[in-house]
Amino acid sequence: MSARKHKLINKPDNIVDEMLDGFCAAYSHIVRRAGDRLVLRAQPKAAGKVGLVMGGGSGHEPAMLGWIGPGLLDVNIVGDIFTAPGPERILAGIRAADRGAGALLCVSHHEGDRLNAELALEFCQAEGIDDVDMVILYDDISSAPKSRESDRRGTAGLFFVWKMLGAFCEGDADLAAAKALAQKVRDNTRSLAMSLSSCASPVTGEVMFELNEGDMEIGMGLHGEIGRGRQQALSADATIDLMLPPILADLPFQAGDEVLVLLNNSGSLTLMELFILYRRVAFKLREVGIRVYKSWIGPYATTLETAGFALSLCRVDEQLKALWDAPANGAYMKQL
Amino acid sequence: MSARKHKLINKPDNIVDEMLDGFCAAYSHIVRRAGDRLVLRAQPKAAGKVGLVMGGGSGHEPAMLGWIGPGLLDVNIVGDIFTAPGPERILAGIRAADRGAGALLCVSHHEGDRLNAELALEFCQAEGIDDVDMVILYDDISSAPKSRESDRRGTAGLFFVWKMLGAFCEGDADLAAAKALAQKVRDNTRSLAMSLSSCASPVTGEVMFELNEGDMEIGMGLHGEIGRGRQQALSADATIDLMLPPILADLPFQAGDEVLVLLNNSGSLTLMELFILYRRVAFKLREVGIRVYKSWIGPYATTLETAGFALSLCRVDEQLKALWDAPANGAYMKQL
Amino acid sequence: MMTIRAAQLAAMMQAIARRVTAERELLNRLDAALGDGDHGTSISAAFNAAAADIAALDQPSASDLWTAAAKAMLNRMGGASGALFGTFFLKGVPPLRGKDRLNKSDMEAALLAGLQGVKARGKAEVGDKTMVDALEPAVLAFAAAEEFADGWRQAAEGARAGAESTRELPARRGRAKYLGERARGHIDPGATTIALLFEAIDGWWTGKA
Amino acid sequence: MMTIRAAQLAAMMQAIARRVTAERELLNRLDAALGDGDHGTSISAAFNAAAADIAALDQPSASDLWTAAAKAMLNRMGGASGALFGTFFLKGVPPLRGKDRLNKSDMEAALLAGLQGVKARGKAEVGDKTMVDALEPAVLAFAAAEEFADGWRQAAEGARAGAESTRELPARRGRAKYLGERARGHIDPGATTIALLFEAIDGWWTGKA
Ligand SMILES: Nc1ncnc2c1ncn2[C@@H]1O[C@H](COP(=O)(O)OP(=O)(O)O)[C@@H](O)[C@H]1O
Ligand SMILES: Nc1ncnc2c1ncn2[C@@H]1O[C@H](COP(=O)(O)OP(=O)(O)O)[C@@H](O)[C@H]1O
Ligand SMILES: [Mg+2]
Ligand SMILES: [Mg+2]
Ligand SMILES: [Mg+2]
Ligand SMILES: [Mg+2]
Repeated sequence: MSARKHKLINKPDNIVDEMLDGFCAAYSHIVRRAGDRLVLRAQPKAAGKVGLVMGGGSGHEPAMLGWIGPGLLDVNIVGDIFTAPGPERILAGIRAADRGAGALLCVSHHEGDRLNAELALEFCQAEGIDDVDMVILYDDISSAPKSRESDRRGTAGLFFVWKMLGAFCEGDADLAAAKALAQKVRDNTRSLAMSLSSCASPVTGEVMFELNEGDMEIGMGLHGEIGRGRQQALSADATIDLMLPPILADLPFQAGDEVLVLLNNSGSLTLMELFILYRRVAFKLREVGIRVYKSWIGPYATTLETAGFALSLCRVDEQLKALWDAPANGAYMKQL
Repeated sequence: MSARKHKLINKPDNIVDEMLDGFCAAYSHIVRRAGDRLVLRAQPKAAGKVGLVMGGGSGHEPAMLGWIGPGLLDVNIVGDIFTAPGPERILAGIRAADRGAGALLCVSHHEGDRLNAELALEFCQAEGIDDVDMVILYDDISSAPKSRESDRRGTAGLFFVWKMLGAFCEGDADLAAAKALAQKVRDNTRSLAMSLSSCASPVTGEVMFELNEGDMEIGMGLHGEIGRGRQQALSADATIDLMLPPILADLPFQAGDEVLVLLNNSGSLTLMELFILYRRVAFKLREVGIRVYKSWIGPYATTLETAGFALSLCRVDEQLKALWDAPANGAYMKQL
Repeated sequence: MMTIRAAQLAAMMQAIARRVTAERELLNRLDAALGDGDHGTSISAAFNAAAADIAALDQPSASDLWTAAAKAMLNRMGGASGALFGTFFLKGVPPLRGKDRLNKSDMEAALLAGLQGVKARGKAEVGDKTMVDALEPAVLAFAAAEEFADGWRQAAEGARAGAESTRELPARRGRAKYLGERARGHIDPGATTIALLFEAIDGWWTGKA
Repeated sequence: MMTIRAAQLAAMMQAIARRVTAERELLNRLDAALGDGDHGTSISAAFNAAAADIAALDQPSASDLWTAAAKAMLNRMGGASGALFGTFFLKGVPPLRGKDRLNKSDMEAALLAGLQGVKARGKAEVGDKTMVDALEPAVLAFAAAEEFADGWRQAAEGARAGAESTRELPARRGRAKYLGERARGHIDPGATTIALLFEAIDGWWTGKA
């Protein structure tokens, strides 16, 4: 299957800036643009609360732009497509997020994001900014075996961290508590992605990788990196039956556990298909005695127009459930 | 460009039922399934308020399933893909929506929807149900000239009706007032769609129509019906410059007007592209002195995995703005 | 004079179901050019449902049978053609009520009532590029004939000619109407179904009469 | 003994920018096989930005120039290679500070500090299928040579051989590491960039020396 190559853009060089112009114009009641591609809350959170900063490449919309707002994150530093922003811009983001209680730099684990975050923290040190810390987040079970969790990539399941950490930092948590909460959610989250198609870079015009019509790739990265295995595409039920067991076995999720479920649309899968997939997830979880607390189905962290999805589970306790249900008002994540 | 033909489904015959199973399982705190493919609010609205019923084919998800809930609609009668449900099922929907103040049957104007709605109202009459009325809704300027508005099709812009009518019917409006409000929103709404690709029916496996890579079709119907004109695909700005003027001229929208804007993703366009498109819309509206009150950008009423979008404008006054801002809690439409 | 028993009507309905099922892909293709490409799928599903529902009835009268067909069209097909085919059968029920065996004028009355119902419901006239372009000539030809055999044959011919006549018309009803002039050059799928339907009845009649 | 003036370093940077720009598609293709297909686009954008920023400096010293290159890499490139190329230049700044003309051991010190910075930052060793596979042999070859001309030539050869050596390795760092064994058979794009970079310097040197 050939990917769509004509994109509704103007000049490839302007994509990110024009996207930010449009996004910030449409949602000016929620966000505002500042400095060098920073997206901030339109109204900053109250003084004395920990600021949450997240840098990352674009091409994943609505992530992370859509999750800036009350009950969610404070600052997003927007990189080029699939490219982590550099350290000086991260530093600017950290400054913008600080409301007197320091800032937590959240890093979705990829080499580029981690390296630039480390550099940014060194720059902070050099400038005497010391109430800043960083937390590395990952969830993708396909990217490293169980004993090497910290080598894994960050993918769609980090959604759970953003939501709950965002709610947590509306309260009186300090920096250490915020970091611990992020780690807690991360350590209870597991994800696995698949794809039926690749996407074409709007910059280079090239598809990320070739995938024949009728094949599927399991273990896709969030930037369209090819995964670990290719095989014939299966039915919805068979796909879930293939993907859910390794996720369950990894944590492991067990009978009696309560979980949040995310079925993330990588781009151009239909909601119709995602609902059919979800049906099987719900059935299989019931079968093994795992209770679903709440579920989200839709495009949260996309990979341009990739036709695929990620399945993410997060084990929750009473604290996390309350944080999940707390109000949120980002442009693309709302909780009443 | 070839459409993706492998769908993540099980049996084509089961698509709609399995989709409903999945949707209702995922959002059981908001909706429940009843009877023959009815989707109802999990908690019905208070007695004495007008019930809002909407039937329609599937393939447009999150429409209409996602807009059942507090502040929105009460009952959705789900048809086969792109196929209006029959009159007996509509009748069941009307019964389910009636909370003692009657029910308004909302019809997105298409031959099938209108014919079945008329039959359903005749069935109501035959059964002595008389506190029911119907309103025909349309917004697509490509489907009939200005003097023949009532021949036009209903497309993504009806989103404005669902939201504001839903808010209105949380209050004490009677059936006649509800119908008048729906007409008011409709008469202030105009839409136009375009597409870069067709979609493949998950039932027949066939693409709806052939569209060459690099071409675009203006005036697409919501079911992937081919529109009125085909031409070479343009840049984002040029596409908006082509589509916005006829929309503005049609109502007409004028300097000093205040509008809501919807950029609806038909399926597989990226949000990145939609934000870039929106940037131009905002710029052009500012240029002619039309003020944007609020905007929505995303997949609201889709046409399976079509790569295209609809641009809809709705002129608002103080009443409509207040209705727009009223809380809503559907699975796919939330307003805090 | 020849009459038709209800049990025979059930066989007739099966013959129709077989025929539209055999031509499902053709009808989808025709609808893809003018509409949303599902006409064959939905029409065959509906007629198969009608045939099955009828087969499940216990000693049905002709009007029971017509009612079952109407319900299958309305509930299992949906869409424009569900409403229209449903109306066609629904309006045929009163003339058939209380009849045990149908003579030609009973059948004529049912078909004429159905035709009128379809035209009233859909507001289409001959020349609007819809099923009416095939249905009206078919029903009128049936009515004009002396007896069943001749009636079915001429109805089938009239329907086919009517369906063919839609090819060069612009569309004025249904989804296709938004195509206007772009609809020229394509035969209407609903009219084609009507032709298949009367051809199936004719074949069934000659195969057994 | 031969020395390099800052103004010459600016020309060197332009030679590098031209070379990576010419090979942008190749580098994208290499990255498409192992990563996200953008290496050529981002590396050429960054080196062009560096060349332009440097050209805009008023009478820069060698360390100003190295600092500007670092900033261009860090801010205009982003990603893993932005951080690593940025670190390479950043760590080279202290050894160059206060120098007006660079002799070979000044350059050697800057390159060695850069190499160490890259290895410390990225935690990659030779054999991990990264730019280090080309950078380490290049810098060591330069250091081992007697003078510039020989140093650049042997650095270019060492870098190219190092880049080629990545072909049969599994990946252990960067995006490619998740491919593991599937990475075999593809040359690392970052290592290729290092080869292009030293080849460009070598060409610039021989073209002018
Ligand atoms: N108003 C109408 N009057 C008569 N026939 C109509 C009308 N509208 C549509 N039709 C018929 O319905 C056919 C389309 O049926 P179908 O594809 O099953 O419905 P839908 O358009 O809802 O998908 C058309 O080919 C046409 O013959
Ligand atoms: N930890 C690391 N140490 C050294 N080099 C690395 C490391 N991670 C990545 N690289 C280099 O970066 C190159 C990829 O660069 P690029 O494509 O620009 O970055 P990204 O992976 O962020 O898109 C790889 O080919 C490799 O040579
Ligand atoms: Mg990259
Ligand atoms: Mg249809
Ligand atoms: Mg159709
Ligand atoms: Mg890359």
